[in-house]
Amino acid sequence: MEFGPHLMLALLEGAVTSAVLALTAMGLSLVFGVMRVVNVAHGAFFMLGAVAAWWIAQLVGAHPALGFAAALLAAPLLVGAGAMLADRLILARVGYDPERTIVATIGLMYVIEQTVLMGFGPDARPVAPPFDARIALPWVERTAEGLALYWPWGLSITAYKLFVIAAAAAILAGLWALMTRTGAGLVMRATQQDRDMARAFGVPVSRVFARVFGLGAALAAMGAVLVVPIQQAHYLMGGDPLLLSFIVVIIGGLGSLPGTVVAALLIGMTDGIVSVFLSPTLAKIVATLAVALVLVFRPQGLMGRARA
Amino acid sequence: MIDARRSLLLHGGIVACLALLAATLPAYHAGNLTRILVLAVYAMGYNLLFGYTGLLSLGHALFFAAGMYGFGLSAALGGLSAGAALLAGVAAAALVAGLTGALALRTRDVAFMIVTLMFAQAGYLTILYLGTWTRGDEGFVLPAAARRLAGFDLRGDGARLVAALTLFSACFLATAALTGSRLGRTLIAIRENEERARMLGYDTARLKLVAVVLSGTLSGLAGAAYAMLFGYVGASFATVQYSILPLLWVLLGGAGTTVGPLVGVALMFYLIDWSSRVTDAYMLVAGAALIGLTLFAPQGVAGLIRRKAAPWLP
Amino acid sequence: MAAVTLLETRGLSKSFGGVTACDGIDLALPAGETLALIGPNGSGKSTFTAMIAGRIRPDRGRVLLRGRDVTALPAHARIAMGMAYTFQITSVFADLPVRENVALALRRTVRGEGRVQLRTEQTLGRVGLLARADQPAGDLSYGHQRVLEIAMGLAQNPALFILDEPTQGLSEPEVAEFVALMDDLPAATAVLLVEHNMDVVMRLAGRIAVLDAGGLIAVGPPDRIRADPAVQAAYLGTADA
Amino acid sequence: MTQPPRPAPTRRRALATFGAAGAAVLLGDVARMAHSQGAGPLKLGFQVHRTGIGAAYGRWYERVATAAVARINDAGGIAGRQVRMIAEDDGTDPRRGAEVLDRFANLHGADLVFGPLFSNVVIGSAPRAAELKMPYFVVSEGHHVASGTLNRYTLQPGITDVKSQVRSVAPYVAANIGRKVTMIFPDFAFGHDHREFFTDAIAAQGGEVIAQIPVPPAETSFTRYFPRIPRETEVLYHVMVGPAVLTFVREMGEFFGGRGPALFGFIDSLEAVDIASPGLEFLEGSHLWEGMPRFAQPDQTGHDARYRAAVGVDDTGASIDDPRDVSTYAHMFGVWETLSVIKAGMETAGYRGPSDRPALIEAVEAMTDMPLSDDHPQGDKLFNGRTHQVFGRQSVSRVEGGRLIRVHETSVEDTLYEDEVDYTTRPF
Repeated sequence: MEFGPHLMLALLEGAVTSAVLALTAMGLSLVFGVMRVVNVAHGAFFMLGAVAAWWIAQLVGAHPALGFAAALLAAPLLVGAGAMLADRLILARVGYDPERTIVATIGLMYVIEQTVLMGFGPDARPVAPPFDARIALPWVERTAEGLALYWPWGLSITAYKLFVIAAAAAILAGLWALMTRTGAGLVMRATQQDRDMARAFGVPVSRVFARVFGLGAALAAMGAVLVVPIQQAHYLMGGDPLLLSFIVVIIGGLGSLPGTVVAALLIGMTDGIVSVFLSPTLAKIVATLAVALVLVFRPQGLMGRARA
Repeated sequence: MIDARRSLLLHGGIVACLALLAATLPAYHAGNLTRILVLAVYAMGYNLLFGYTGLLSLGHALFFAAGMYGFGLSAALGGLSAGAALLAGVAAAALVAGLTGALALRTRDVAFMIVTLMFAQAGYLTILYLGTWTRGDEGFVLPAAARRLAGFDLRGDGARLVAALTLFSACFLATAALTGSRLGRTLIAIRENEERARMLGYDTARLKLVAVVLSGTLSGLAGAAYAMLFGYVGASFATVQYSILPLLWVLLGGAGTTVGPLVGVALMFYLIDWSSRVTDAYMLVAGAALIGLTLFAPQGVAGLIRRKAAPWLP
Repeated sequence: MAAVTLLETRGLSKSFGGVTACDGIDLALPAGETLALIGPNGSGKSTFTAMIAGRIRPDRGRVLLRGRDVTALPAHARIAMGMAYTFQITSVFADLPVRENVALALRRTVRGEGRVQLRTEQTLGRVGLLARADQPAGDLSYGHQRVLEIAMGLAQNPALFILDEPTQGLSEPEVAEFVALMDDLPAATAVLLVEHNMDVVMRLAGRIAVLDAGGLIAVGPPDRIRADPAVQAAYLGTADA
Repeated sequence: MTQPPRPAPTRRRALATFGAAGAAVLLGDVARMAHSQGAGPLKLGFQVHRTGIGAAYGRWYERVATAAVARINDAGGIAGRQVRMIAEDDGTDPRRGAEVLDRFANLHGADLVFGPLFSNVVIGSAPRAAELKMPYFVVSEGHHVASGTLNRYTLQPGITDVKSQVRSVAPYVAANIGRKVTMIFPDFAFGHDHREFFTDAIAAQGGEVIAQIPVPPAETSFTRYFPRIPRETEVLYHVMVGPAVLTFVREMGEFFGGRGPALFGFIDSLEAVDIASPGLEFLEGSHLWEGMPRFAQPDQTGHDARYRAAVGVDDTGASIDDPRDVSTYAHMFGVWETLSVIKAGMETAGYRGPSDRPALIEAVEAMTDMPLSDDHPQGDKLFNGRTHQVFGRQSVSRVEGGRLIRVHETSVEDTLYEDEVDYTTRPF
C-alpha cells in the first residue's frame, strides 16, 4: 500500500485502540488517583467484562444488537459489583497498603482467570457486532489528467469501529460530567486531594473507595464490551490492557482525566504509526522503549507538573 | 555481636540442613530441591533490591534472561566452555542492569515499576526479534559441552543437585554477609528513609545503582545457572510472568530477610505442586493463598517469625 | 576577624512559580560562630538553609564552603565536606533501632564496626538516650526523636551544623536540654540555627540574621538586632503572637 | 505497617498442621513410587496443555487421548496389560513442562510420556526426558525432532512436521492459485519455519515470495499489518496461532472487502473456530491446508467415521454434544495415532517395565510403513526411524458453501526430504 493510505489506515486503527484504551485506563487512573493503590487485577476485570458480554449476549439471543445493548448495560454493572465486593473483602482489610494491595490484586487476578477458565473454557469466543457495514475510503493519486480519487485496497473502516470511538467519547464525557458536576464527583475529588481532610469533613471515605473501585472496574468492563465484537473474549485477554493502561496512567499524570485521554491517544497512535515505518516486532520494541524513555526523562508524566 | 554469631549459626545451619536434605530426599523431591535452590538465588537477587533497598522492580525477568541468554548464546553459538559462558552470562546481566538501572533510577515509585516493566518487555521482544539466533519463543537446547563444569556432567541428577546447592550456599552466605556489612546497612537506610540517608552524606543515587547492578547480576547468575543445569533456553523466561514471580516469592517468604527468598520459593513451589495433584486450577489455589497471605501474614513467613519469635533475624 | 570564613553565600536567590522565596542573600559564617536565622513564617529561612545544604538548587547565586564553590555539588557531597543537617519536620529512620540511627551517621567516616558502636554509645550517652538504644526510633516520643536527630548531627562531628527549627514542639525542659547540648559543642563548630524561640536565639546566637519576604534585612549581634527598628517592624512585633 | 495482634496459638497450630501435611506428602510419594515392572497396568503419562495459551488445543488433545486409551483397553490393552493414562497440566510453559516430566518419572512411575503440542514445551522438556531416560512421544508438528536438535528419547510418530506440510503443498499453490506470494505469519519460531520452508519450496516451483510480514506474538489487532501486502500479490499465504486467530481472519476479510488476492492459509489460523462464524463469509472460495479434513468428505473412509464417533465429533468437525464447539481436527488425530504406535512398539519390544525403554524406542525406530487403518485413520504413513519423524498425506481444501471440501491430497512421497540427523547412532 502507498504511504498515504497506509498512514491513514494506521491512524484509524490507532483511534479505535485509543478509544478502548482511554476507557480502560481511565478506570485504573481513577482508582490510582483516589485510592493511591495499584490494581493489578484491572486487566482481569477487563476480561471479566468481555466474558460477561459473551454470556449476556448468549442469554438474550435474539438480534445481535439487542444482545450487545444488554451486555453494554449489564456487564459493567456486574463487574463493578464484583469489584466492590473485592474491595470490601480484601482491599479494605489490608488498609489499602500499597504493597499488600499489589500482592492481593495479583492473587485476585489469578483467582479470576482460573475461575473463568473453569467456567468459560479456554476458547476465544466471539460476540456478534450490532451492525457491521464496511466503509471503504478513497484516496487521491496523481494521474495524467491531474489529481483523481481512487479506492485503495484495504483503506476502510467498519461502522462498528466508528461506533466504538463515538461510544468511548460519550462515556468519557459522561464521566467528566460526573466528576465535575455532581456531588459524588466532588466527594471523589475531595478524597483524591486529601483523604484525611475529606474524612474530617464527614466524607464516608471507605464507601467512596468501594464506589471508586467499582466504577474503575466498570469502566474497564465497558472498554471490554466495546472491544469483544472486534476481538473475542478469552480468559487470558487481560494482560495487554493492563500493561497499556498502566503506561497511559503514568504518562498522563496520576489521576488526571484529560492527561489520561491524551496519553491513551498517544500510546494508541504510536503503536500504529511506528508500524508504518518499521518491521512489526521492531516497531513494538521501539514504541516500548520510546514510552519508557518519556517516563525516564519526564517522570511526572506529560501533563503532570513537576513537584518542588 | 551476639546477633552476628546467631546469624552465622543460622545461615550455616540452614546450609547444613539443605545438604542433609539433598543427601536423603527421594528422587522426586531432590529434583524439586534442585529447582528451588536455583530459583531461590533469583529471589535473593530480587530481595536485595526490593527487600533491602526498597525499590520495587517489575522488570527482573530482563536480568534473569540476560544471564540465561548470555550463557546460552555464548555456549551454543560462540562455543565457549560452560565456565566461560557462565561468566559471559553474569557479565551480560551486570551490563544490562547497569544500563537500565541508570535510566530507570531517574524515576521513583510507580513510574519505576512501569519503566522497569517496559524495559523487560522490550528485552522480551528483542529476543523474539532476533529469532534467527535465539529461536524466539521456542528456544533452544544447550549442547552437552555447555553442561559440563569443572569435570562434572551436570546432566546427572546428583551432580546437578550438588552444583545447585553450592551455588545457592555461596550466594546465600554472601547476601547474609552483605546485609550485615556497611553497604547492606546503608541500603536498608535508603529503604527506610532515603532523604535522611542522603542528608547523612550517603550518595544514595550511586548506592541505588550499585544495588540494581548487584541485584541484576545475582538474578542473571540464577538465569545462567538455570540454563546450565536444565539445558534449555527460551523466551518464556523473559516474560512478565518471570518478573512477577520473584516479587511473589520474596513477599511470601518475607521481604528484607535473608531466609525469606528460600522460604518463599519453596512454599510457592510446593503449594503449586501439591494443589496441582488435587485440581487443575492450581493457580487459583496460589491466588487464594496470596490473598490470604496479604490478609493474615503481610510480612511473609520469615517476617512473621521475626516479629513473633526472633527479632534478630537478619 | 581572626576566624576563617567557613560558609559564604553570594546573591543566593530562589523563586517558586513566580513567588520569590529568597532574593540575593549574601551571608558569611566564620568557623565556631553560632548564627541564628530568624524571620516570620514564609520569609525564606528553610529555603535558604535547604539551598546551603544542597537540597534545593538556587536560581541564582553561589554557596562557598571553606572558600570552595559548592553550588554545583549534590547534597551528600556537601555533607561529606563537614556539614550536618537536621530537618524542620523530624526525619529519623523510624523502623530502625535508635542505636542504628546514630551508627548510620557515624559509619560514613568511622572505620570498623567496633569503633562505630563505641562512638554510638558515647553519643547516645551524651544526649541521654542510651537506655533507649534498642528501641525502634519510631517508638520514641516526639521530643526524643528531635534529640535523636540532633545526636545524629553531633555524631558526624560537623564543622557546620544546620538546624532547622530544632526546638519546635519541645517542652520547656527539653528545650533546656537542647540548649545544654549546643553549649557542649566543640568551639570550632559553626552553627546555622533557624529558630522561632527568641529565648533560645538570645541564649545561643553570637549573631542574628533577619529575613523578611526573602530578603536579608539585618545582620548583627543580638543587642543590635533587638534594637533595630526595621526588625521590630517586620518581625519582633509579631514574633510570639 | 503495624498489624493488630492476633492470637498466636492459631498460627502455631496452622504451621504445625502445614508441617505435618508436608511430611505426609513426602512419605506418601515414597510409598507410591513402587514400580510396575511387569505387573499391573501400564502407566502412560500425558503431558497436556490444560491451561495457558495452548488450552484450546489441549482440551481436544485430551478428549482424543482419553478415547484412544479407552479403545486400546477395550481391545485388551497393550500385550494384555491395561493402560492407565495419567494427565498432568504443563500450563503450556516449558519450565513447567520439564517439571511435569519429573513428576511422571519420579512421582507416578510412568512408563513413558506423550502428548505435547507447543514446541516451546517440547524443546524445554526434551532434555529432561533424555536425562530421565524417558521415551517422549510428541505431537507437535514442529521440525525440531527431524532437524536433529533433540535426542534419542524424543519421537514424533503421529503427525507430519511443518517442513513436510509446507513443501508438499507448494506445487499445488504454484500450479492452481498463484505464483507471486506474500506470507503473513507469527513472528516466532513456528512462523519462521513456515517462512523458510515455503520460500524455498515455492521458488523450486518457479514461484516467488514477494513479501514476508511477521506479526508480533500476542498481537490482538492486525489491520495495521495488512497494508504491507504488495498490490501485485497473487496469493496471500497466511498462518496464525493463538486465541486471536478469529480476529486475524475477520480483519483480513474486512481489509480486502472482497477485492484482495487469492488466499491460501494453514488451518491453524482457523483451528477450533467455526468456519461459519459471522465475518468469515469472505473465505468462500479460498484454500486451506488441513492435516486431516475437518468436514467428512464424500469419499470418507470407515476409519474416519469410526474415529469421529470415538472422539465424539460430527461430520462438520464439531462436538456431537455442542455444534458450536469446533475441534482441532487437523492436528488432534496425531494423539490417536501416537498411541497406536506406542501400543505396537510396546508389543513388538515385549515391554515389561522401565528397563525395556530402549527396546521400545528401537522397536519404534524399526517401524516404516503404517497403512491406513483404524490405528491410522488419517491415512497411510511412512516412519523414518533415523530422524524419529513420520510422513503422511496432506490435504488442500477449498471453502465451498461454508464447508471445507478437499480439492487435493498429496502423496506420502511429496512430504519426504533428506535426512538431517540419524538418532539411531546416538547412545541411550
